[in-house]
Amino acid sequence: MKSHKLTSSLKGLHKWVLIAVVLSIPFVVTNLYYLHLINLIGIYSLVVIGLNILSGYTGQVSMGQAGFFAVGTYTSALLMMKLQAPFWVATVMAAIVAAIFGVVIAIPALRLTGPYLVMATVGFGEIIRLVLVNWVPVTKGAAGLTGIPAPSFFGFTVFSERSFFYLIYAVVALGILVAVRISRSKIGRTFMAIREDELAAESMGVPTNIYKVAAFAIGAAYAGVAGSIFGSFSGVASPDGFTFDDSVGFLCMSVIGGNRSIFGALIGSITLTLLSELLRFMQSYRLIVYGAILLLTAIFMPQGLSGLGPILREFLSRRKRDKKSYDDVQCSQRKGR
Amino acid sequence: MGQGEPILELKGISKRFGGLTALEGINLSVTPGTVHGVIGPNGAGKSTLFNVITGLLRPNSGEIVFRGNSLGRIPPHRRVPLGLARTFQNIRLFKDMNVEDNVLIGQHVHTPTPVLSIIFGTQPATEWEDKAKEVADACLRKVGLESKKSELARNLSYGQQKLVEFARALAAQPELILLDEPAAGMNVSEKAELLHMISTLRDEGYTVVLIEHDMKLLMNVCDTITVLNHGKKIAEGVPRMVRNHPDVIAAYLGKGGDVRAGTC
Amino acid sequence: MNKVRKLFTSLLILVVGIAVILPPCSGSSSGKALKIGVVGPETGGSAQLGQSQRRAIQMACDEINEGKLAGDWKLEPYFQDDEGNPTKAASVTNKLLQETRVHTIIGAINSSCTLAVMVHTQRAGIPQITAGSTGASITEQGNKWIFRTAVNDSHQASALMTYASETLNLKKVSTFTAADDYGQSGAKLLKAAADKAGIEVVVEATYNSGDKDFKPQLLSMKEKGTEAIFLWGVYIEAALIANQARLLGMDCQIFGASGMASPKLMELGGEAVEGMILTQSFLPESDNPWVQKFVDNYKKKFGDNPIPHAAQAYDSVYILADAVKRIDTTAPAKLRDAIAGTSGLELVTGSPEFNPTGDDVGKRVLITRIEKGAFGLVEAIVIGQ
Amino acid sequence: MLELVDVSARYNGTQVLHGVSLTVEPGKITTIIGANGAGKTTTLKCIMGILRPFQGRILWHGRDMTLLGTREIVKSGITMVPEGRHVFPYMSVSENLDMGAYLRQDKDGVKQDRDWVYELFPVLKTRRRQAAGTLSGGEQQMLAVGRALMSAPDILLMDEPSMGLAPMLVDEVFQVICRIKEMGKTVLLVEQNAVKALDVADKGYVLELGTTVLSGTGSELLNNPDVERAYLGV
Amino acid sequence: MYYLANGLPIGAIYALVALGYSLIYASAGVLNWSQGDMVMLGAYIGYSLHRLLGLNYVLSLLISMLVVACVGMLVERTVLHSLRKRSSPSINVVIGTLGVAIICRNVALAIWGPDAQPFPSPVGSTPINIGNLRVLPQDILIVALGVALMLLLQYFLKYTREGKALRAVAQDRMAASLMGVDVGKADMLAFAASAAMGAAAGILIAPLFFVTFNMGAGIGLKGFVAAVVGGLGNIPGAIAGGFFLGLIESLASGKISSGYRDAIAFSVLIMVLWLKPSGLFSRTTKETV
Repeated sequence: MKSHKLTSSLKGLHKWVLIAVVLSIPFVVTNLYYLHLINLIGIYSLVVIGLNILSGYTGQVSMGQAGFFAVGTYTSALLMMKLQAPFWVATVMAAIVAAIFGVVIAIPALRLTGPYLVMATVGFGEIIRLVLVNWVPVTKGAAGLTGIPAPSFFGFTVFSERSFFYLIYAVVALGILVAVRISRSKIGRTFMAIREDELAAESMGVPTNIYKVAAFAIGAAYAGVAGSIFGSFSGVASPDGFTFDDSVGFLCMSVIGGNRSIFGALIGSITLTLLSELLRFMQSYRLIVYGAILLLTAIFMPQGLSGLGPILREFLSRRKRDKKSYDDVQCSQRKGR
Repeated sequence: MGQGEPILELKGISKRFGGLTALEGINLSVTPGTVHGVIGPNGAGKSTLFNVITGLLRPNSGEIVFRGNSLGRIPPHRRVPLGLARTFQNIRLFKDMNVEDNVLIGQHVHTPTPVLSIIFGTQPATEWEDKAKEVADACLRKVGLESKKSELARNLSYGQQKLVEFARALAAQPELILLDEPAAGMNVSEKAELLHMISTLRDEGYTVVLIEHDMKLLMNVCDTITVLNHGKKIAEGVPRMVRNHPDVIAAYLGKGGDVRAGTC
Repeated sequence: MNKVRKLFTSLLILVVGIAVILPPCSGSSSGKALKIGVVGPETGGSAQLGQSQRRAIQMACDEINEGKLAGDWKLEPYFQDDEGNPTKAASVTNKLLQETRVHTIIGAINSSCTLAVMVHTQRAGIPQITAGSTGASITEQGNKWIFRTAVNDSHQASALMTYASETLNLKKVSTFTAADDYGQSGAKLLKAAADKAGIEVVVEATYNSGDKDFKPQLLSMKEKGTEAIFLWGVYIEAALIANQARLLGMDCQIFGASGMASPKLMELGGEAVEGMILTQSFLPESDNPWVQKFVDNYKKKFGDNPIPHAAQAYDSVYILADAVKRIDTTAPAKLRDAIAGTSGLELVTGSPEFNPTGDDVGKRVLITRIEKGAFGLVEAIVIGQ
Repeated sequence: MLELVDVSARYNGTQVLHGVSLTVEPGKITTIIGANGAGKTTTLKCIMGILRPFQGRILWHGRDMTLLGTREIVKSGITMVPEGRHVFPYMSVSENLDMGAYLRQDKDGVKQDRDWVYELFPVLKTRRRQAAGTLSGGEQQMLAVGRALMSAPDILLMDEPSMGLAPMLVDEVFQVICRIKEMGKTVLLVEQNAVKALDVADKGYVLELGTTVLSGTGSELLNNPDVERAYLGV
Repeated sequence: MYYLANGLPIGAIYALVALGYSLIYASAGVLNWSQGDMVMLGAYIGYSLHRLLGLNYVLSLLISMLVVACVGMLVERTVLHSLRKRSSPSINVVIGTLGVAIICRNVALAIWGPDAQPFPSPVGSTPINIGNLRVLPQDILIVALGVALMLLLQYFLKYTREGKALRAVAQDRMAASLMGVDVGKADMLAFAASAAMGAAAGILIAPLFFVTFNMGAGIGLKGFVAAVVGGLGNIPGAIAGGFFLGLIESLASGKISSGYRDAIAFSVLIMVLWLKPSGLFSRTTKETV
């Protein structure tokens, strides 16, 4: 009993240590370039969490996630620039508008599976980008929006990389918390059931259409929030940042990190963002290496990097078990004697 | 609903796939609180019948009445809250989910989805989740798989997977359970267990319709048996009667009457 | 197979590990060094612009260091690839500013990237010169840290329209521009310049970069009786458009801007681009000694004729060298003021002089015509006059 | 000539065969009967190399075939008519037959066999240009058998050839099986239709829960009350 | 009529690329996202042979198709085969082939540089008047050679032993292996044939649109769209889908708006999919329980 209490308080301690470590990052990482990357990773991981809920949990592969990201960025930026809306209002609106777009694309997508669904989402992403390019009076066309205001709360403006770090990771923490709650709730369970066997789920009383639309809405809302922060973070937004390649990049993060886990999103965005930056020393060969790493990861780690977690855990526990069974053997031998 | 009134009634159900007639003018009525068997050789249209009843397939003609209401074009998922649940011939579990989660999906229509509470992690969501888990555990206990509840469904043996499917159907708290070949692939002791479970269900007031090939099981558990062959109903009655019905023996065992298939 | 997997896993962990552990490696500069960060697209759709910029800057730095043209100062260029993506551009700018601790930045080329870079150079208070972005909006931000050695599109547009109306006496023209930042700003400026010059724009068509078929738009221009087509985009599409216009039997005058001024235009366009009129800041065939020296060296080193982007990038380095030589410090504010005060230099693309918004008004705008597969000078205009 | 010794196999992680042993003699019809899920189809899949048994041996003319691939097994003279027919739906009847002869190099022999198949199933000849997917169930079954015969096999494995067919067609199928035997081929027949199967078979095995529980000549088994009990579970 | 003449050549190119997607999807059941880069590789190899080594056009075309077919087989072995051995989810094939695409594109950039390369048409560039239409000889060559290649592929699939085996694998993998077909080899063949089709498309359009290292991205995406519209895995459907897309594009940019052309095309396609979830020309198969 006592030891149980101890371990649970230790577990609690774990959490606090983690929080402390995260909070201290901006003071340890004084190089603002790295902090900038860390901030970008946070934004990307929000997008990828949404994608994981949509693709990993519900099984609807989307190659148009950059479209939702763009909708979020532009909605929030335009609200702040044209209507002087406060940042948090703009962010909530970005989430809502992106979710509405999610529903709009989900409805024709309901009847689609596999490559047909992929095509529809690719098409959606491209349509969004082309509208951003061509709807010049509102979106300023291909040059994009400049001078997107920095977020400010109660007169305190989030401007530096460091303050952005706290803003972004507060939202990421919140996003992870909500995503974990959803994924461990009835909703998440139902999403997975649809992924595993849509027909069986339907037969057990699950209104699969509603849940599929909901998954799109949630996935889009995450991208929307991320987009809103991204706009303020970079100060500029142009269609060049929301291309098919970007959608593909998000999908790669999702799969490489492990799309069936919320933390996989974090792992994926960290890995691919760092990888593409770290390979810079190779100059023009770096994308070749990057492609090769994508290829090899897809081949050798079918569950993504987060799939390594259980393997590691199993490895550790097997060692424990081996030790235990060894003890058992000793025991029984002794008994036998 | 009076005792004598059927819980499920099929009136002149026909179903065609392209040129093939899978079901032809099937009439069927199931008395509440009984175990009703459906037998027939492979390809006789048994699974099609189940799919029509649960709404996965729409019949070309005919009407299905369940507890006094015509089911019409009600989609499959809305038939579950009316009191219908099923299992599948080739197990359709959610394989990458654990056993308990599989059973929890069965309860989908009986638990609310407190979206806001889930997002904010407040009490109602956790309370509902705990309640649902209690019910799921009870269902698993009924099939004797409580100890396996945190294993992935794909890691169970064939027979155990069948039982999980059974528990999942039970979790939907149905009035009528449709079991599609529950005993297939089970070993003798598992079958005995299944037999016992089905009888218990009947005693608890459930109505069961089952497709099965294992005659021993059927004979021991069924109150009524309907025999299908080539999409038509060829016999119906108490097991003993059906067992000795010449048409049934001919159809089911493959005796082609007088016409012998040629001699070699 | 498990072995391969393990090996691969450990390799991946190793790579990430090394990268995390490796301290931010700052350049090993000793003595008086001016570190120049260079941002441009070396891969992706506009790779050829970024790679030309890189070559020219490397060449200029080598020349200056060898000839001690910046006094005691050595120029050290640090190149980063932005892939034509603004998010990447912002990241690499941060890398240059924070890790390499550059004193100034040359870049980027796509206007959207340049705008993203500007956010960070302004925050850090570091002077930035763009040698490739011509979009008018760049110098309209009220950002005092940005300078431009490319020719502001508005100067090019008005030069072209003036020439069309005054010399060629054209009345009805069409614009045909890329639906990217470059083309969209060009379209706006062309329209404004046409209104000023009293020319009617009958069709304003656009195309998406990567398009291959321009005949539908060309047909509608033909129907409206257009006398000239003004293109704003890059050479690939310009060559295609010229080809397809000839195919449709249109023999109207074609105009273009500096973005497509490349020897490749003639190579790809062949007969079809013959007679086309373009503005540019630089002609490899010019008899100006600066130009000839630059072109000779460039050709010797890389085997190709340089494109205007290269010339502008090359000049930008000389402007920086001159500035640092004059003030003998790399303090950013002083460096900025020194660049702003540039005057009296004779460079490849003119004699640079910056106006208050950062545009180089000492630049020559050359109106050129393609004759027998080469650019021929028609008229040279100095912007400031 | 074909011998299974204590073959055990798993399917999707569950063990389906628990030591199946049987012998097929040349020129005879051997049948495996048993209830659904007894492991009949799995046994055939093991013979064809589609599934790899984790225990036991499969001998063909005394040669161990257990670890060979399907292609080698077909080459050595074993062919299977799969359950559910599996004709190539968008290929014509004659193309389907060509596919049966995929591994054969003797053009004349192929032509001869094709004529023979058309003679055996005249309906196939009249429909030879039609896409196989448009044939009726019975015709598709004929095509599947004809296609298998085109590989000039020494032994033909047939998986539930009567399934889903009208009674009249069922009889026809069994007549065809007899004719195939008359041509000197060996047949291993898996059937649910126990009476019909035992009627034509020279030898039968009863499979229950992945093991062979009974064996004997066709008529012996047909008249053995234990068979009915084992098979029907009554 | 004009739009028809205009849409045909580009439609033929899309059809060739779409054929590649469909062929691979039919036989192996996966999407190969490096298909567009096979087009690019084909064009570059053709360019090197024709322009730099001075080989004639037809010979360059054939050699280039051969080389790229080998690349296709390599892709099959490295990506599909390894993934199948591990029974990985199909999304990993997507990521793997995307990796291949990135590698191809940047290897090409490293070898041939960032500039667009001209590729003179073997049939000259003087427009021909047909009625009141002016067309380039290369347009005619594209349609003629494209259709010839499609016919050749059809002939291969219909009348040769290996071709029939490939169709058999596409229709019923299990039954095909029971006939003694080596399904692994059939996959390789499908990848090789698809890559060769892509390479041909690359060399055919090179004289019109030049050769660039990133030309594969756009054409690849459009070819995918065409294949989906035609119903993935359906060979005649892919051809029809290619021409259909070519015409739609020609019409959309001529009649509506050039800037929104692709947006319109994609919207139409999403609508088409909504009404017919497995493509316009699909052969429907129903899932049964």
